[in-house]
Amino acid sequence: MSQQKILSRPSVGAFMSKYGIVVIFVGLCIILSIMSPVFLSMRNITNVIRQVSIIGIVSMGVTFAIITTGIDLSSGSMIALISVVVATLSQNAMNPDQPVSIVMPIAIAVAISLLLGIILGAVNGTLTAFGKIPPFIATLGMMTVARGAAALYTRGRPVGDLKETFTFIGTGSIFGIPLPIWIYLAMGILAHILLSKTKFGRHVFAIGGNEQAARICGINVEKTLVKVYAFAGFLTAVSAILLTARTSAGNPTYGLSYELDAIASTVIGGTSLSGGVGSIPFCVIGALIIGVLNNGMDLMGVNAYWQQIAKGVIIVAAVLIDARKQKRG
Amino acid sequence: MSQQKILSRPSVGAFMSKYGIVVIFVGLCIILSIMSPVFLSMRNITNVIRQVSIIGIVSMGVTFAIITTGIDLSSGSMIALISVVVATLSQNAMNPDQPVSIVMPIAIAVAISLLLGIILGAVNGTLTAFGKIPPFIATLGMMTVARGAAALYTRGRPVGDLKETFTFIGTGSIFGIPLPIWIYLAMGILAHILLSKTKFGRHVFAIGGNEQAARICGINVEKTLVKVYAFAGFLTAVSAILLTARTSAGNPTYGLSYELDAIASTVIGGTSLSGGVGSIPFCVIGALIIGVLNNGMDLMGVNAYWQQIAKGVIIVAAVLIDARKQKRG
Amino acid sequence: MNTEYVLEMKGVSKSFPGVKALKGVDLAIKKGTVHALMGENGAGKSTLMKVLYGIHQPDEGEIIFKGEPYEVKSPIDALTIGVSMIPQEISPVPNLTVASNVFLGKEIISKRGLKLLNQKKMVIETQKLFDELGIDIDPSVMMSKISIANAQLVAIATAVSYNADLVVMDEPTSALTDKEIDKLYKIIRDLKEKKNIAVIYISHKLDEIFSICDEVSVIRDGEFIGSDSIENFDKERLINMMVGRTMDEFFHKEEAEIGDVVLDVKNLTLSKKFEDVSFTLRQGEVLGVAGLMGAGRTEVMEAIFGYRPAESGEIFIDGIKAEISEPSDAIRHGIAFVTEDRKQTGIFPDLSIKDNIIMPDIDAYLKNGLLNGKKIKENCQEQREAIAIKTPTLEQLIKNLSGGNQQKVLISRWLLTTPEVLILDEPTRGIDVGAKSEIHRLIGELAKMGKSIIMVSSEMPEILSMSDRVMVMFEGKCSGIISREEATQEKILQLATGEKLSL
Amino acid sequence: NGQQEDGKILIGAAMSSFSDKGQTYLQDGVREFDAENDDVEVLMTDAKDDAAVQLNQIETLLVKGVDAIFIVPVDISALKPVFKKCKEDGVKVVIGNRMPAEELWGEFDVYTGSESIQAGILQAEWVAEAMQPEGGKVGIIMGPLGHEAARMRTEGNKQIFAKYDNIEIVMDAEGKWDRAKGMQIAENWIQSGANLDAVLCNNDEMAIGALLAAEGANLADDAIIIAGVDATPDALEYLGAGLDVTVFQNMNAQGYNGAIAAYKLAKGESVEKWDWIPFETVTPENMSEYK
Ligand SMILES: Nc1ncnc2c1ncn2[C@@H]1O[C@H](COP(=O)(O)OP(=O)(O)OP(=O)(O)O)[C@@H](O)[C@H]1O
Ligand SMILES: Nc1ncnc2c1ncn2[C@@H]1O[C@H](COP(=O)(O)OP(=O)(O)OP(=O)(O)O)[C@@H](O)[C@H]1O
Ligand SMILES: [Mg+2]
Ligand SMILES: [Mg+2]
Repeated sequence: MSQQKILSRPSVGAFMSKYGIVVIFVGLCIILSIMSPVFLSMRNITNVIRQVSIIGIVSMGVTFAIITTGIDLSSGSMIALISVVVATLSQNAMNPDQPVSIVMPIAIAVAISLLLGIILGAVNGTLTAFGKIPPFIATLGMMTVARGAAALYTRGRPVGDLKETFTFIGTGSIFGIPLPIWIYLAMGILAHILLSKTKFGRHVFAIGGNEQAARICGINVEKTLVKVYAFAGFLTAVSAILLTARTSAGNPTYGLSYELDAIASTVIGGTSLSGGVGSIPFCVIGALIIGVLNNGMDLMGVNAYWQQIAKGVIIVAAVLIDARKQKRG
Repeated sequence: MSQQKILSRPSVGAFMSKYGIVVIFVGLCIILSIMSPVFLSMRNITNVIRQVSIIGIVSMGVTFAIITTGIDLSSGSMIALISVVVATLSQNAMNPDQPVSIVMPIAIAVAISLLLGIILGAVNGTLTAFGKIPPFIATLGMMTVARGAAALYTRGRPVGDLKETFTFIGTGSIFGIPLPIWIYLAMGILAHILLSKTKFGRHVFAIGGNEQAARICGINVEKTLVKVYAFAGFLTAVSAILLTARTSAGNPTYGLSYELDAIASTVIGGTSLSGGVGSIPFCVIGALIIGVLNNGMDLMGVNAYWQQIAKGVIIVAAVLIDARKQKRG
Repeated sequence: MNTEYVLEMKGVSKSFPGVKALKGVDLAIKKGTVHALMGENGAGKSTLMKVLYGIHQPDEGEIIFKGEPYEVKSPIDALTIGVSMIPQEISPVPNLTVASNVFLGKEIISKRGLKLLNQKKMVIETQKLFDELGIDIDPSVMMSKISIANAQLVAIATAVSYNADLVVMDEPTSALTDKEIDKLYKIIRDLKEKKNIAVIYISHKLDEIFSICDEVSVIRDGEFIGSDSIENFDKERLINMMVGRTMDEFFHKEEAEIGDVVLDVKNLTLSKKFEDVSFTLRQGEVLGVAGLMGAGRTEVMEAIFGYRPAESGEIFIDGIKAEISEPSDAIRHGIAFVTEDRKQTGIFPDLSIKDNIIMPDIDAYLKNGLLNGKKIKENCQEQREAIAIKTPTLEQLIKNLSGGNQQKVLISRWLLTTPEVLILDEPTRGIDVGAKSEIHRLIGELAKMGKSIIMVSSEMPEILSMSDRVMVMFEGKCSGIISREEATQEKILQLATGEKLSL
Repeated sequence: NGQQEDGKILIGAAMSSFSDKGQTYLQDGVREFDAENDDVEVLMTDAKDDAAVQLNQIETLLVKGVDAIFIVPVDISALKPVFKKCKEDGVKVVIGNRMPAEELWGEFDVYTGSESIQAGILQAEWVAEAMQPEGGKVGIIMGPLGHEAARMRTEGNKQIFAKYDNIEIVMDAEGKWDRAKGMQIAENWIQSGANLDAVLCNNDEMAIGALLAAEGANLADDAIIIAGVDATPDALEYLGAGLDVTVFQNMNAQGYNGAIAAYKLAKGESVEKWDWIPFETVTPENMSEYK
C-alpha cells in the first residue's frame, strides 16, 4: 500500500510482501504472451487497457468506499441509468418513439450525467452515513432502484443514434492513444492524489482504520462518507459515459454485475474489505489482472465454459499467492 | 437478536428495538392485504412461504457466514451446479444426448447432491480459513467456477424429464401443506438450534465477535469456519434440490443473483455485516419481507419497472426504520 | 462568573438503556491545576468525560467553560473550544503512521498549489513534539507496529499537541511502567506550570494521584461525593470516599502451603521475542513476573498457553512433557490465561456476560449436545456474587460494562474452567481499589486452595505484596528470580534494567 | 365461464423478461390488445429470466383468479409444474415465443410463435451461403450460457455449419446479450489473429458490438460477415453498414396473437392450436419491409 513505508533494508521478502500482486500480474502477462504471441503487441495492449478502463474507473471509487469499510453494489445499475440518460440527451435528433429525448450540446449532456452520478452517489452516502444503514443495503437498494429507473425511463429499450461528437469520447484517439485510456489515466491520477495526498484521503483511511478514533480526532465522519460515495458516483458516471460513447448506445441492461468485477479488482489490488487499507495504483493492477485474463482467454479461443472456470480459479489463486494477504473479513 | 434479552421491564421502546423488523413486516402485510384482498387467503400464504423457501433456506447458511464476519457469494451459482447434477441423476431414463446421465434411486441422487454442496462449501471455508483469503474473494471465485462448471456439465442445456418421485419433493404436500414449506421449517429449526443452542453456534458468534479472543478461548477458528461454509453449502444444496424438483428441471442458469437476495434477507433480519450478531428467526422474517413484497406487487399488477424501484426503496426503508439498526459496515 | 475556574459542570445527568450512569454530577476545575477524578469502576468517570468531550450528549445539566456556556455536539466542537482528551480505550488508526495519527483531523496542508498534505512537515513537527516531551518513537513508523505502551504515549502527545486549555486524561498510565510514568509527570508539570493548562486526571493508581494532582473529586455510582485539595487527603480517606468503607489498597497475601512443582518451563525461545526462558511454578505458589514494557513477558505467557507457540524449549506439567501447540491444548492441561488486552484478546463485545463466561469451557454446559441454560445461569450467578460483578443482569452485553467489571467477567471465565495453573497478565490494570483488593484476595484464596498462579504485573507494590517469588525479565531474557524475602523494589528495578544485582 | 366480478376477463401474461429488448416488443403487442379491448384486464409479470420466479408468478396469477394465461416460458424444460398448476385450476394456457418439447404438446391449448432454433438455422444458412465457395472460420458470440434462446440459436448455427466441410467454428464466447461484452470479445478475437471470416451473434446487440469492434480495428466491411438476430430498429440502421444479416421474428404479432388466443379461450371459444409466426431473414436487400 502507498501508506506503508518499507521498514529497514529492502529485502526480497519485503519487496514481495509489498509488490507480490505486481509480480503475479507480470507472471500472468508472461504466460499469456507465450501462449499467444499477439498478446504483447502494442495494439493488443491498448486494446486491453481500453477494455479495462470502464471497470477500472468504477473500481477506483469502490476502493474509496471499501477503505471506509463500506462497499458499493450500485455501480453496475448506476451505469445503466446514467447511460440511458446521457444517451437520450446526446441523440442526433429528437426521437418521438422514446419517452424522453432532448437535443442539447454534448458538454451539457455530459455535465448533467456527471451530476446525476454525484447525486446518486451522495444518496448512497447519506443513507449510510446519516441513515446509519449498512452500505451493503443502501447500495443494494440503489442497485435495484437505478436499474428499475433505467428501464422505466426508456421502457426497457436501448437508445441509439448518438451524435458523433459524443461517441468520439469512446472511440476517438489522441496521439494514437484511445481517449478512454487517457480518461482512465486522468481519473487514476485524480483518485490517487485524492486518496494519498489530501486531507480527505487521510480521513478516508482514518474512518476505515478506526471510526471512533476518527471521531475523537474531530473528523466529520458523516460528511466524509457522503463525499466518498459521491466521488464513487462521479467515477461511475464517467464510466457510464465512456461505455455509452464506446457502444454508441445507452441501454438499461448495461453494467450487469459490473459491481462484482469492480469489487474483485479492488480486493485483488489488496484493498482490505475490513477497511483502512488500499491504494489506487494497486487497484489498477487488480483491474488489469481481470482484463488481461478476459483478453488472454479470448485470444487463445478458450471455450466459454472453461473461461469462466479458469477466471474464478485464477482470481482466487492470485489472492492466495499474494503475500500481502489481508486478514479475512 | 436471540442473544439479547430485554433488560429490566419490557417497555415499548425495548420491544420496538428488539422486534422492530417484525412490526415492519406485520405492517407491510396489513397494507398489502388491504390493497389486495386475496393476499391473506390461505392459498396465497402457503404460496408465499413456498416461494420464499428457496432463498430462505440459503439465507440461513449465509447468516452463519456473515456472523463470522464472512459472506457467501457462491450460493446462486452453487444452486445452478447442484441443480443440474441432481437432475442428471434423477431422470426417468438415460438421455444419450446429454454428456452425463445416470439412472439411480432418488435417495442416492439426493445424498450425492447434498454431499456435493457440503464439499463445495467446505472448499469455500478452507480457502478462507486456511488460505487466509477474504471470503468475498473465495466465494466470488466459487461463484464463477460453479456456474462455469454447471454449463460445462450439461453443455449449457437444461436437464428435464425427471422422475415423479423426485419432483414430488418440490410439488407434493403433506397434511395439505407443501413439502417445501415443511423442509423450510425443518431447516429453520435445525439452523436455529445449531446457532443458538450448541457449542458450534457459540463458537460462530465468538469468532465473529472477536477472533483473537476466540483463539485464546481454545476455539479452533479454522475448523469452525470450514464447518460454517460446509453447512451453508449443505443448505444451498437443499435449496437446489427443492428448486429442481419444483421446476422439474435443472438448469445452469438457475440461481442467478440469489446470493444477493439471500444476503439482503439476512441483513434485513438484523445480522450485522461486521459480524458477531444475528439470528435465524429474524433471518426468516427478512426473507419473508422480500417474498411478501414480490408477491404483493405481482398480485396488485404493479408494473415490472416500478416493482424494482419500489422493492429497492422498501428494503432500504425497512432497514432504515428498524430500531435495531446495526452500525455501518 | 467565577474566573478562578476553567470548567464548571453542574448537575450533569446521563442515562443509558437500563443504567443511570450520571446523577446530577458537579465538577469544578481550577485553571492551571491537575484535578484527579476518582471513583470505582463504573462510577461514571469516563461517561462524565465523554459528555464533556461531546461524545455523549447530557440528559440534563449545565456546563460552563472559561466563563461561557459550553455546548458541544461532537469532539470537533470540544477541540475548537479548547478541550482535548486521551480516551480510556486508546484507539489509534492502525494503518496510518504515527505522525499521521498525531495530526489526524488537523493535517498540515502545503500553503501553495493544490492544498496537498505536507507529509514531511507533519513528520518533522511530530518529531519536534516528541523531542519536547522526551518520547522516543519514530514518527514515520506504522501505528500498528508499535507497542500498546508507545501507543499510549502517542495518544498523550496528541492530546497535548492541540494547545487546549483543558486536557482530559482517562487512565493514561494503564499500559505504562514507572519509567514512562515519570515522563508523563514531567509532561503534566510542564503543561501546568509553563502553559497554565488544566488537566483532569483519572487513574486507579493512588500513588499517582498523590504525586501529581492538586485537587481531587470523587464520584460514586454516578453521584458527586466531594471535592477537596490533595493536602486534605490521605489514602485511607480517599478510598473511604470512593468505596464508602475503609480498606487496604493492597491485600496482603497470606502464606499458602507450597507443594510440588506443577509447571516446569525449560529453555523456551521465540526468535526476536524471548530467549532461553526457564522457570518452575509450584503448587500453591504465586510467581510474580516483573519487567519493563516490552521485556517480553506477555509473549512468554502466550507461548506457554500455545497462542503463539515457542520455537524451541519444553514445558512439563506435573513432571510430564506437555505438547502445547494451541490454546485448547493448554486448557486441556489445566492452564488458564487472563490476557492483558481486554479489548483485543479478551471480551466478545456483542455477547452477553453469560456467553462471555462460558466460552472456553462450553463442553461443561452441554446436555444431550445442547447448551444447558439452567447450569449456565447457576454457575454464572455464583461467579457474579463471588467476585461482585456489577451489572443489572447476566444477559447484559459485556461491552456495556465498565472496564473493571469486564475484567472481573474475564477472571470468572477462567476460574470456571477449574484450572490448576492460572496465568494473569496485568490482572488489575484499570481496576479500582476495591476491585483490586478483591482480586488480590481472590489470588490469595486460589493459592490457598492449591492453585498455582503466574501474575505478570507492572505495578511494583502489587508484585511485592502478592508474590511468593518474583521472576524479572529484561529484553526477552529471564534476568533473575528472587524470593519474597529477598525482593525489594530496588533489586527488581536493577534486574529489570539489565544491571547485575548489587549485593 | 370464468368472468371477474366486474364483468371483465382477467388474463395473466407471464413474461420471461422485461429487460430483453425483443421481448419488450412482444409485451407491447399484449398491451395493445389490452388497450383495444375494454372487457379485458391483463396482469403482466416479469420473471427476470428466472424459471423459479416465473413459476412463483404463475402461482400468484392463479391465486388472483385469472381466466386464462399467456406464458412466454423462461425455460421450456421447466414447464411441467406450470401445466400441472394451471390444469388444477382449470385455466387455459397459451404459450408464446418458445416452443415446448413434443411430449408436452398435449398440455397447453395454443402455441403462438415459431421454433427458436429456426433463428439460428436461418442466420447460419445465409452466412454459410455467403461464405461459399472458399468457406472459412467462424466465431459465435452467445447469450448467457444455458439461456433458452441462446442455446437454441447456437444449436441452429451448429447444425447448419456441420453440413459444410469448408466452414469451421473456431471460437465461441459468452456475450450475455450485452453490446459492450460482444464488442470486447470481438476486439479480442480480431487481435488474436484468428482471421475470422464471420461472427454470428445470438442477438443484434452483440452483433452491433462486434461490428463496432470491426470498425474500431478498421476492418473493411466485406472482410468479415457479421450476423445478428432480432432485426431491432438499431440493427436495421447498421444493416448494410457493417452488419450483414439479421433474423426477424414478429414479436409484436406474437404478443398480440397470444393475448387474443387467451381472451378467446377464457370466453370459451375454440382457437386453432398452432399459430405459426415464422422467422424471416433480413438483409440489406429486403430491409425496407421491416423498418
Ligand atoms: N454505551 C453504554 N451503554 C450502556 N451503559 C453504559 C454505556 N457506557 C457506560 N455505561 C455504563 O455507565 C456506567 C458508568 O461507566 P463509565 O465507563 O463511565 O465508568 P468509569 O467510572 O469510567 O469506570 P472505569 O473505572 O471502569 O473506567 C457503568 O455502569 C457502565 O456500565
Ligand atoms: N517500540 C516497539 N516497536 C516494535 N515492537 C516493539 C516495541 N516495543 C515492544 N515491542 C515488541 O513487543 C514485545 C513485548 O511487548 P509487551 O509490551 O507485550 O511486553 P511485556 O513485557 O509483556 O510488557 P507489558 O506486559 O508490560 O506490556 C517486545 O519483545 C517487542 O518485540
Ligand atoms: Mg472509565
Ligand atoms: Mg505485556
